[in-house]
Amino acid sequence: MDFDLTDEQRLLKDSVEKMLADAYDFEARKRIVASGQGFSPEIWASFAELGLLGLPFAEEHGGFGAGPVETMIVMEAFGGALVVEPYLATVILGGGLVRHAGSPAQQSAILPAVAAGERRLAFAHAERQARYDLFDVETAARRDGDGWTINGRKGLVLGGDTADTLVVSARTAGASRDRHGIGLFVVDADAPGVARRGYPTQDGARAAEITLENVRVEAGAVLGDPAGALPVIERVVEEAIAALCAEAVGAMESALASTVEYLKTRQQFGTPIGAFQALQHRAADMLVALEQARSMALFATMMAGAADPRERRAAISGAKVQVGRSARFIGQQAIQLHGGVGMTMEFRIGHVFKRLTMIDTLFGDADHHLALAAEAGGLINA
Amino acid sequence: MDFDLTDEQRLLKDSVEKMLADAYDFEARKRIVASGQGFSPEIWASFAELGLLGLPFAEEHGGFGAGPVETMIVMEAFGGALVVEPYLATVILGGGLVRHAGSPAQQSAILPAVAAGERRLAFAHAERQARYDLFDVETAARRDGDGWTINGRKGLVLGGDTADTLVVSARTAGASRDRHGIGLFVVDADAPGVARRGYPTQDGARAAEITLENVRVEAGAVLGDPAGALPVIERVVEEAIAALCAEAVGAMESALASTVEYLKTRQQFGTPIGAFQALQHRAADMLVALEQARSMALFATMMAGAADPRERRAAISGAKVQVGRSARFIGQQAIQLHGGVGMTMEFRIGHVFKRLTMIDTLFGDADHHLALAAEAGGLINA
Amino acid sequence: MDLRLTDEELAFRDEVRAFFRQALPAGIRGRLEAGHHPTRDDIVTWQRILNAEGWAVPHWPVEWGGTGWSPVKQYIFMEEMQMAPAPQPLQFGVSMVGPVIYTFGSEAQKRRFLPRIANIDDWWCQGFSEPGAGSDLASLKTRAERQGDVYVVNGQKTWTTLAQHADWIFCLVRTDPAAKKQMGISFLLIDMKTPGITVRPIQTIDGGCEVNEVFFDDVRVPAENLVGEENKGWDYAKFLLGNERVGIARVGVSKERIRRIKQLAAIEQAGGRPLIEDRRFREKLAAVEIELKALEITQMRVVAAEGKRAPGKPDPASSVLKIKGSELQQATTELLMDVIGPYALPYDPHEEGANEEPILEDWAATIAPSYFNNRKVSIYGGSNEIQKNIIAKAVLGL
Amino acid sequence: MDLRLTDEELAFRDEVRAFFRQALPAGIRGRLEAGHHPTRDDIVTWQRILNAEGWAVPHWPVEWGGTGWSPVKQYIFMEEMQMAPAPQPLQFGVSMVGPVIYTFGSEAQKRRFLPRIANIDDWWCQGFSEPGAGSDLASLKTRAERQGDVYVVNGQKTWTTLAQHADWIFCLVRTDPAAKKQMGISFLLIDMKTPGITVRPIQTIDGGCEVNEVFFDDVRVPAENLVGEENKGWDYAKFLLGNERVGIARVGVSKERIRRIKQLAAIEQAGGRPLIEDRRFREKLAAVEIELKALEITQMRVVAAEGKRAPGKPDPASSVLKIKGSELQQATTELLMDVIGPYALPYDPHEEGANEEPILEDWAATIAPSYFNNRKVSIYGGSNEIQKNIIAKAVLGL
Repeated sequence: MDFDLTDEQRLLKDSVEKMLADAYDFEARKRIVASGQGFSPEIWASFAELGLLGLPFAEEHGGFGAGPVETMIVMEAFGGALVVEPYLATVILGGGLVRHAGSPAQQSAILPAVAAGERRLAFAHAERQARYDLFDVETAARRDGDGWTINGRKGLVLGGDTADTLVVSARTAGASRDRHGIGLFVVDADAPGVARRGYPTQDGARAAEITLENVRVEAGAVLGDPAGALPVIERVVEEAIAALCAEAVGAMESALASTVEYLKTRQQFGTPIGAFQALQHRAADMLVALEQARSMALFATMMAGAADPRERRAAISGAKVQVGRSARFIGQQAIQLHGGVGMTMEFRIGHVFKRLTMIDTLFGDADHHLALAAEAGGLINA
Repeated sequence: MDFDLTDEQRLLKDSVEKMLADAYDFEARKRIVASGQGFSPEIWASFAELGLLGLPFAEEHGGFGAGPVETMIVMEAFGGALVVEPYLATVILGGGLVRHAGSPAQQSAILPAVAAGERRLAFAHAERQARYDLFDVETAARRDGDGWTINGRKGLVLGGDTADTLVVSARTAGASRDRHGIGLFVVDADAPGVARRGYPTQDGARAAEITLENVRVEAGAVLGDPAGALPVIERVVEEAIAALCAEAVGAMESALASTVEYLKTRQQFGTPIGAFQALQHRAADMLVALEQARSMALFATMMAGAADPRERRAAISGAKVQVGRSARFIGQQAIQLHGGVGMTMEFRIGHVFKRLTMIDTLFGDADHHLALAAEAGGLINA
Repeated sequence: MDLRLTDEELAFRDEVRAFFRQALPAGIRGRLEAGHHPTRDDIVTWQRILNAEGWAVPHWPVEWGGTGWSPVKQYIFMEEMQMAPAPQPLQFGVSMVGPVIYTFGSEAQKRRFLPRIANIDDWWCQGFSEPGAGSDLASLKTRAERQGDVYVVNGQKTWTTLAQHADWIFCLVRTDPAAKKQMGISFLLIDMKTPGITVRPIQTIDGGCEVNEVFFDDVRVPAENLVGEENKGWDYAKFLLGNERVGIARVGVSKERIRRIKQLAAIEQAGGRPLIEDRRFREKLAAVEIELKALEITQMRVVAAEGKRAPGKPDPASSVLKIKGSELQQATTELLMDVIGPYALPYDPHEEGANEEPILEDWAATIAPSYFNNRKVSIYGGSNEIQKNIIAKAVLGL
Repeated sequence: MDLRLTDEELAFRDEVRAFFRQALPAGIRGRLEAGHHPTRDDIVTWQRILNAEGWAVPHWPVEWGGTGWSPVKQYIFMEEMQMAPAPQPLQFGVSMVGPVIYTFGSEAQKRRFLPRIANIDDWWCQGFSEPGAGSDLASLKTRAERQGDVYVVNGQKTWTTLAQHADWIFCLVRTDPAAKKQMGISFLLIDMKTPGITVRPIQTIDGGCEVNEVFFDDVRVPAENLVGEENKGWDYAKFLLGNERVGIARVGVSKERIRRIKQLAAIEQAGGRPLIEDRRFREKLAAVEIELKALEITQMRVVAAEGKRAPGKPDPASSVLKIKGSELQQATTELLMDVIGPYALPYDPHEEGANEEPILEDWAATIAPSYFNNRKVSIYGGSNEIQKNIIAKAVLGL
């Protein structure tokens, strides 16, 4: 048992935090959001330079072969700075699918460009009817000579409007809610038949609804087993959940710090409002919620690669529940304690609140994961 | 819409409250509990004298023909004084079953004696496996010539150890969880084959586990339809729930009053602890919870006799949920704010807390009734 | 004691309901049902329909257009309006400055302003809060200096709701800087077209612009626009804030939202079937319905006791209504978040005349903004923390 | 960074677990599994078994019987003991007065008392709280007046846990009444057999008698029983209370209770099938398990940082452990209430040798009393309100 970072990890943490402190203050973020692109090319280049875009990739693919702790460090810093860039979409989701399911040739074709910051990926998976069920896929891929033809609609594709390459899930067999019969396809975002409707998200990032109409791909576009991709999708989504938990911890830390600062400076009735015991206790409750979430984010990080799928699922779902509940409490209380200014776009805290709200809805909210954790038999071995 | 009491109702309220103030302070209650009988003969006689024991019965049966509002008034006062006497068991449950299901002859034979304080009743219904399902009855009544023979085990019979007459539910047809096939039988508590194991309850009252072994009753002992008693059982239990809600409101009021008093007098750090804002806000939260519960107790009282069974069930279950949740919050916080003394038997508040806890478990806890309320389609008509 | 409406009250409810069904324009109803805020025109249109019917200002004295209804009927009217759903009348006029004027104003002020408020010929806004004076309202700093026939006003107000549409603002201003806090404050009516007034919109986290900052730079206000006596403004403000709590629970709004939740949860899918069939969701919903039913009865109890209290003396129990009412408004927006699930994500402000197709159904696009926006209800009008202080002190005597 | 135990730590855990399985008498285990408090004999028996193994006081200095284990190993040992479930060692001796004596006591005191504490030859209790000094401990009034070779003690202590069994009590007493609050307090060891001491049991709402009042009436205490310096007792008390927080989260106790809940919910019926199959119950249970897992990791973080702190300087994060730990102890007793449902009602104290048959299964009869009793855990040892004050001030700087 050991909670210390290695020297390399500490270096990573320091350099990411320094980069963000220098280049990603609230005003800089506003400009990036206002650009309507969902990212800043300069920031993206800095990510590449720091090695963040290839962090979990093998060295031969321009990466560092880093593990979940390194991802946690980066995501927590991103959460603290409210980074909107499609890092999760490109490196964790898209990159993760290629890394875990792709052939050596596919990996070599895609990952080095991602690591270099020259290619952005997106995972086109969710569909309107599926809610949070990863196996609910109606988009269909039909054998077409050597290749495949894909038809369907995908939604909530994070970073989907500016990605260069999409990884699209589509059904090659079975009925729409079967676990078997799902494949993954690498699709050029500009391929004929791909129509993207990009939009801003509630939390300042970008996503897209994507229609695929007779989109034709070659046989080499399939990642792994064309009818057996669900396990790898689940694995990558679990890694994404662990990453989101870390991001949420960073954002919650920032929410608490901002709230405490406000309590110390805002005067009412001739005294800083932080002198009022009811507000002091609220802040203490926020700290307790944060520490519990931090513990579960650590747990998710440690367990994302665990061998036993039942234990892994319970851990990941448990973490998402705790983080979702803590994030809701901390986000809401941060607004409440900031009073009116918390409700304004001019003040940073409202943006933290919105990001925390959206993290809860990504890949299953707290209720959804509570059901999964209960089905998996809970977290305390009886 | 009208929330005022009539003059008669106000008189009833005043006289019950006066009687309890005179004769039922905490010391008097301690003595009654210590007696091991579960009631004081003098207090019971006072109830009879005030007309409380026949309150809902017809005038021809020595009663007042009073409605649910009068019951609410009495039960709220009982809750405030932590009355342990088996009023619910005798008048609401036993009396209610005879009143609603009995023949004129049965009513004349039983109710006047109850009203006069000469006979106490108990409802032997619950069984260990049934939890909160009223239709889960395994005790069996077999036709035996003109009469019936009853075999089985009943539990949690409120006032069952000192009752003169039991109303026993037993299955005459169907399987153990069928809605059809349940009958009600008037059984002398001393009849051969009836074995009672009386015991104190957590909240200072008395109850019994009862074994019936080849207990033989005449045909005239059946209350109503020998295979169709479930609707009347449900109706009487709904009336009992409404009464318990009112009792809980009285107890919660008393818990809040005691807490506020303690906050005003207990000194720490050189000041009454009621000066601390965190504790002030807790007390305010208790008041909100109390007012919400009071509203739902009123609602249950009004709806206990409503014609539409779906609406009635939703209302009663909704009230039990609200009262259960408010009672838990108020009870727990009352102990917390009293600190150490709240944990002691010498101080009254712990007894209020225990009564509130037990009310939640009687006839279905908050979780159970939330499920029922949801099944009934909720309380807000869409 | 009877919680049910009397036959007469039921008949009244049916009459009101029928009128709303027939008189409320479909476009307005549709926008509100989809979770949008009413537009300025929606509010004006609806207020004039009510005024034509004689129902613009039911709670006012009959001589100024009131209906003479009992508190119960007024409550029914308000509930039915919220559930229609119709736009709420602009509170700053009919519930705030109107009662202050007919209670404390001069005859000239009454004749000049009250009919125009009832018909919303003037759009009013409220100038109370300042950057340094929120919960601690009495520490306000905006100055009004008497110079002959005018007051010269300098200072800043904030959180001024819908000031962008306003013709008039009623302000608390400091007229005696030497006096202590609550003393030395006056209540002034100011024409928004007066030179020296600048309105700056504040964008809120839902993307909307409901609130504003209002700056006063040597704004000259005729002395006849002073309400009541100079330096007595704090009394009028307390009277006004007391009235503000009537209907603060917004039970009708939450009930209407429950209705929408049930409709939409019957459409949205979860686990391959309608969400409404999911037991956890239904129990969560039922729990909110139970609290809401309780609150409705709590509110009816306050309303029923209303006739027995001096006007302008709010029931301290109204703090219970504010706390629970705001919690339930927020809880219903959270249930809507549950309904829409992951599709809360797109920000789709859906401006009329936009080129692009909307991303979401109209009702879906308002859900996340409405959740964000409703965080304000536990902050404004005396935050829930302030309400708990009031309960502790005024009700419990702590 | 690795949350998992190292191979060495795992081996240690297995060794400890195996020993507990073999050495813990079945009767004790059975009573604890059924939710009973351990008896005096249970605690003594078990402590002597541990002492024979050399594991009586792992956290003490090695010269006085400590094991020299790392904080992680101590944590594993404590967790395994709670989960066995074995009686907790008597904290007043091994965790409170013991460390005070070996840190601040005289050589004579160390030699006299420490071995007897480790072997529980002396049963210790704690004389801190007084009727007027609870959260505000420093306002205590019990006097000790120096008269030649003795202190004469007069006053009253309360909430003295298990004083009915005690051979010794360590007390905070006021030795300088002129000094202010924290000043003028001394730390005194008092033999409970000294004339003038009266113990009065206080019955708690679960029906038990864990706590007592202790009265001192001209009790003559040899001056050699003063620990450290006169009037420095407050420092020793702060040191002691810091140590008290170690293990305050009682994660192992809650884990053991979760195990029982799962076992019992597989037996109890709800809706005609085992309660554990009810989805609502399972989700409620899972929610508590998640919080408990989080707390376990939070505790491990505190333990891992333990080695880096000065002794007697508790991590302010230990307030988090106290708050969440007590909430979860209470939540697990509420889950047990859910398990037993209506059968929480009978009060069945189940005295040994009683004539009557028990009403309930042994495990069922302890459920409601345990729920009642556990309300204390958010009150004692610094109430959760005090803990939040500490977090606000010491951690957040408010």
